[in-house]
Amino acid sequence: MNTLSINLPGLDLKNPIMPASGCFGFGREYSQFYDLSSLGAIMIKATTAEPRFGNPTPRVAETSAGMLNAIGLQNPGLEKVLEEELTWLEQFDVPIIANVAGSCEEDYVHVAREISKAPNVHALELNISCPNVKEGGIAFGTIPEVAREVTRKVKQVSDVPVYVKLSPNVSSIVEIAKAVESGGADGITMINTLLGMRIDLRTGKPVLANTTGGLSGPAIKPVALRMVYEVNQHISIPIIGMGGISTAEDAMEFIYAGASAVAVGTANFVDPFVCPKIIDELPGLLQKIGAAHISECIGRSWKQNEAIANHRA
Amino acid sequence: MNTLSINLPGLDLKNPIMPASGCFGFGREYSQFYDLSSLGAIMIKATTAEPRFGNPTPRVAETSAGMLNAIGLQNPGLEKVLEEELTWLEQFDVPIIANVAGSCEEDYVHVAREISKAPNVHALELNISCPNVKEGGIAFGTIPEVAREVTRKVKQVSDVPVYVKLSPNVSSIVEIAKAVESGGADGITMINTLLGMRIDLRTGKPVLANTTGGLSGPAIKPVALRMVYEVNQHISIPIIGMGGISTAEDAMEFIYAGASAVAVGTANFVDPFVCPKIIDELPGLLQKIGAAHISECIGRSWKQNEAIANHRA
Amino acid sequence: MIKNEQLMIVSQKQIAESIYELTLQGELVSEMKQPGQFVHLKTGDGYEPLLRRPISISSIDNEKKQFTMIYRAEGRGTALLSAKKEKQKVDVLGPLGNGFPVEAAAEGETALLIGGGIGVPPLFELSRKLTEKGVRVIHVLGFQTKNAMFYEQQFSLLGETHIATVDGSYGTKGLVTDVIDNLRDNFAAIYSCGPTPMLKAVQDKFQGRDVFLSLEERMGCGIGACFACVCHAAEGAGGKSYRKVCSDGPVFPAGEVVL
Amino acid sequence: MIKNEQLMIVSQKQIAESIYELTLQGELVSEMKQPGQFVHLKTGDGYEPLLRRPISISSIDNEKKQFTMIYRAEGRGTALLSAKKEKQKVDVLGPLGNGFPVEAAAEGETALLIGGGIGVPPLFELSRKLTEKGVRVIHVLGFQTKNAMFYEQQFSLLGETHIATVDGSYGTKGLVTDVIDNLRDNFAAIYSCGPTPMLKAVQDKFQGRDVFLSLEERMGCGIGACFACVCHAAEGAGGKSYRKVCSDGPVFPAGEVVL
Ligand SMILES: Cc1cc2nc3c(=O)[nH]c(=O)nc-3n(C[C@H](O)[C@H](O)[C@H](O)COP(=O)(O)OP(=O)(O)OC[C@H]3O[C@@H](n4cnc5c(N)ncnc54)[C@H](O)[C@@H]3O)c2cc1C
Ligand SMILES: Cc1cc2nc3c(=O)[nH]c(=O)nc-3n(C[C@H](O)[C@H](O)[C@H](O)COP(=O)(O)OP(=O)(O)OC[C@H]3O[C@@H](n4cnc5c(N)ncnc54)[C@H](O)[C@@H]3O)c2cc1C
Ligand SMILES: Cc1cc2nc3c(=O)[nH]c(=O)nc-3n(C[C@H](O)[C@H](O)[C@H](O)COP(=O)(O)O)c2cc1C
Ligand SMILES: Cc1cc2nc3c(=O)[nH]c(=O)nc-3n(C[C@H](O)[C@H](O)[C@H](O)COP(=O)(O)O)c2cc1C
Ligand code: FES
Ligand code: FES
Repeated sequence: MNTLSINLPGLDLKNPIMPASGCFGFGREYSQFYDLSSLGAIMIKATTAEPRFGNPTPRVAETSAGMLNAIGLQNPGLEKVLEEELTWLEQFDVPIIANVAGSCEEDYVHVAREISKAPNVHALELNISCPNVKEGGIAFGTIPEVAREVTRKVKQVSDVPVYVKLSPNVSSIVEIAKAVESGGADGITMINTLLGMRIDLRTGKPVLANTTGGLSGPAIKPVALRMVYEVNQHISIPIIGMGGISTAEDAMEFIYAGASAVAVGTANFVDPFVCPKIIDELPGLLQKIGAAHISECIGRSWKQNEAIANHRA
Repeated sequence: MNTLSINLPGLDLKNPIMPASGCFGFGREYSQFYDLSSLGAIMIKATTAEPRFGNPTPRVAETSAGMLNAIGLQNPGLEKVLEEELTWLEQFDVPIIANVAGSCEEDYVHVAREISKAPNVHALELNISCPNVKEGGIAFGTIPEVAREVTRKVKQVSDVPVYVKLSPNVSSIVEIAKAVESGGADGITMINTLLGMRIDLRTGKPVLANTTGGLSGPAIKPVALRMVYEVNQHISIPIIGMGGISTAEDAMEFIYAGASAVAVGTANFVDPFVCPKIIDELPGLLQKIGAAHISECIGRSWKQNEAIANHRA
Repeated sequence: MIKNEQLMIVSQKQIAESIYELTLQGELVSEMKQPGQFVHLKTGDGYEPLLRRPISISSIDNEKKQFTMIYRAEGRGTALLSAKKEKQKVDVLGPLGNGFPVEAAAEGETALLIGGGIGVPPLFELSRKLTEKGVRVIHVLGFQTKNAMFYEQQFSLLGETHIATVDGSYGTKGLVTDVIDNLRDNFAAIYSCGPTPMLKAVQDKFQGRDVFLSLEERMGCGIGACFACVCHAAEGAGGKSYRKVCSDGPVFPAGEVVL
Repeated sequence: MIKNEQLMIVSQKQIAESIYELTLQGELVSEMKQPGQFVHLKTGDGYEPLLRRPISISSIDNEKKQFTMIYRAEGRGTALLSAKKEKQKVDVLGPLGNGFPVEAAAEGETALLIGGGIGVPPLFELSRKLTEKGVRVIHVLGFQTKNAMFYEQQFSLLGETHIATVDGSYGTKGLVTDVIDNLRDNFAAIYSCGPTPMLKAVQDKFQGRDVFLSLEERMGCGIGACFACVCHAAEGAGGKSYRKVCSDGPVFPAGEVVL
């Protein structure tokens, strides 16, 4: 029996581990290291209607247990992603989650409609939370009504289930989650990066050419976990959790918090084998925890609390 | 010449370094290690009208390059703080910034009125951003109008300048900053902790008894810096910056970002001598940077950019 | 006085499964006054792990300016500590807290020392100090299993020593309380350190006697400044009165705090 | 093929002010094909520093399965690397990128190798490979000051070597360009690695010639997946075409990318 399989809208996952968007390109580089078919799924790099060069360099900076990036959604554009990247990915037995970005509603709708037709795209991830593009992006992710509307519009045209990726840079992530759920989202992916910056004392200027960037890596894990924990208690659609995951234990913490599956981002840069390593270690961890199947662990941290609360009451 | 002196509303600082509220008690413990008169100022532990026990333990948990706390504003209450702690602190030649907390507007007003009368309290720090108390606190810090109102009310009764401490757990910290500025705040202190959590896989439950807690330490530095940088460009009152400061270089990054002075929190737990160490190192750093006085460095990162932008235009 | 000093590692030995004995040397040792105090150690160089780790002092050699700790390598901090070698330095903050009152038992009287697992170490220096002044000591030490046991011989040299293991692989099968129930001596003082349920059992069993309990709590500063390690005091209405484990404790007379 | 392996430190030596020479041994060495490639090193155990550090390969010994790097200990990562000792392991990802084309110069022809500061190291293996096949090499190496200079002798053994120091403490006072202006040879190929202003000067000076430039950029993954290290390609309208320094470079023919 596969103790790691998880079924989510549009996604039959062999296991709950997938690389996060933007941290795995379109898979080509990591295919040198291992068979991509071993992954639960792949979240490919954000795709926009037109090719984008992104921001000037330097685009990355290191911070304590984290990194900042301001790539600016560089990608070869919808046409090339469809023709070259997704076609190439068809050789692997792995569902693709296409990360869709744009600077206005029409962009999202257009890319979503087209990319959802690709045979190996099993779900969309609506990126309404990229902190590194000025012309929109982030606004979609911080205003509940705007987030609901773009979700609704994309749902109308998408051939596959739609997950919406939430920004942590908000006063109440639960509100946004509820809004996109009411807009028809099939699932939530969270979190995107926290907005941060660094200053170079030698030059006196921000390290990143873009001034600010998105903070990722172990440093943000406690914030991500808290948000998954909160959101999971207020919505009924599933969550794919991410933010600083580097080990099987980290992944399990997210699942305990309420994620049905998890994505690994920055850790791929540190250890290119991190995803298969986590997949290999999960069965042993399940045994240690005393769970027969990974699905038993979803939301255990608060469901347990709830059980206790009910018991006391 | 003292190259480190800074004048802020109510505060003649020998140097821009002070321990952050809640990370230094009322100074007694650290007075074993060095003369408190060497500090720029002291931000004392949050004071509420009545004594508070705070949250159940465990109240702290470690994270990558950070820590979570859920102390819950434990303090001996206004009366004892006035009689025992502030009186004891009078032996030192150091301005005290009194951190004021409450669960409703009247609480803030009451504590502010009374504590601002203490002779060594030179400024108040309105704590509208504690993430660890359920009955209000945080709400004051996330809704602009509420933040403005409590600021206005406190200003009316306070004998000394009022600084307002901002929460980073908001969609737009600039909006809150503008609101408290328009409410009459004399300065801003930022940031309080990011809301986070950890789960213990052995018990399956959150590590903190309070479930969630405030994330502090080096992990949050990039977020804090970004916020200081943003806020400084939109308000004209001074900022006391904090969040992960552990070295003189960290302090200088905040000053470059736009802080007029900085506070050191979590780092005191790691190295009890961290504040005097930073104070000792600053003059050398100033020299290396080529600045004659610390005040030249305030906001240098964006003022430089602005100068460049103006030059180009 | 509390000091912060880089102390040199004189020796580091594994003495049981995951259990290490670490001896350090430095000036700070001369500040150590009382058995049951602890130190706060920085186990890594950078920000990870960030916080210090509280570890009890298990023996003091004032002449050589050395002291010893016994600890379990469990999480990241203690694992890093266990990887350190002779001649390397360790950043120590201490001595911290208030320890066991040796004066509670007089020459010729008998004291009972009850330790559980990683709560055993501070009892060793206590036992040495008690026997030095002529107190008869009886030790009851509990461990999970034989492989996790340590210092049986060292304690035996100081006085009668009973061992209990949870799995029965050595000594009495069960908990320390199973051993205590069979002791018939008249104890002038009872000292205990270990898991809270054990401390509770000890407190209940020896009601109205001179019992001293050493508590454990997650710590931030270790010196009394952060309010992380607070426990409820038994006295006072409304539950607002408290003690800090780091600076008021870690040792409290039974009945002073709520367990 | 790119591999990820724990390589053993054969030697670590300081060879100039803040400059270290580090030799590692392991299977991964057999994958190194071209001078100018680099490796991506993990310099600490935990999450701090988090990212790998890109360092050029400065010489390869295929027989012994060893390779050498020369680096400046500057920030936290390289400082940690410099503290590592013989017999310890280093986590290496590599070899990465595309290096210098040795085939651009034929036997009997002359090649010019221009290096600045910490851009000098990859030229050493290049020079060895060129001289091996009978190419005459001329080195022009620039350093900040005499104390930061390294490998003058090693380069001299392979061919004519000119040194420039910014402060004039050794060789020609000034930049490498000041030396180059006086060279009258006919170069079949020009190779350069160093700060961008230097590369620009080299590109301008040798317009229309076979020039190969090694670029530096902040990196995330080092393998082409994250788009951190991108630079504009010279061709293509709208500025949307690009090259990745890590996987398309770090060496590019002059004119291929915008400097
Ligand atoms: C006063 C006192 C004396 C102690 N004496 C000893 C001793 O002599 N020998 C020994 O082996 N252990 C002792 N402990 C427990 C020891 O502090 C923990 O085992 C240790 O901190 C765990 O660190 P880690 O890096 O292994 O675990 P991690 O899981 O990495 O620790 C994460 C965080 O939790 C804290 N933590 C985890 N477990 C405990 C615990 N049981 N108590 C307090 N904080 C904890 C850590 O300090 C750290 O801040 C003592 C604790 C206290 C409070
Ligand atoms: C292809 C390539 C080859 C290189 N070869 C060498 C070499 O042979 N010898 C050598 O001494 N240096 C070389 N460098 C530069 C070297 O990577 C940096 O000096 C090093 O990463 C700085 O790390 P740190 O820990 O000292 O600095 P930190 O300031 O701690 O670094 C913080 C972050 O910035 C990055 N960074 C800082 N400076 C640079 C830089 N100049 N280039 C790229 N990233 C940087 C780091 O990798 C890290 O991610 C090379 C760089 C590249 C891109
Ligand atoms: C270099 C880089 C590029 C990223 N690009 C994207 C992107 O294109 N689309 C997106 O939705 N998220 C992007 N992200 C965010 C990640 O998918 C992920 O949400 C975030 O990094 C947190 O996870 P981590 O801490 O595991 O990296 C990017 C992150 C990094 C570090
Ligand atoms: C244990 C602890 C207790 C704190 N208590 C308070 C408090 O009472 N009032 C307050 O305004 N901030 C409190 N803070 C927040 C700090 O003052 C500071 O804003 C925050 O920790 C970020 O700075 P740092 O990263 O340097 O710690 C507390 C922080 C910690 C870690
Ligand atoms: S650990 Fe800070 S008060 Fe005890
Ligand atoms: S460093 Fe990731 S693409 Fe070059």
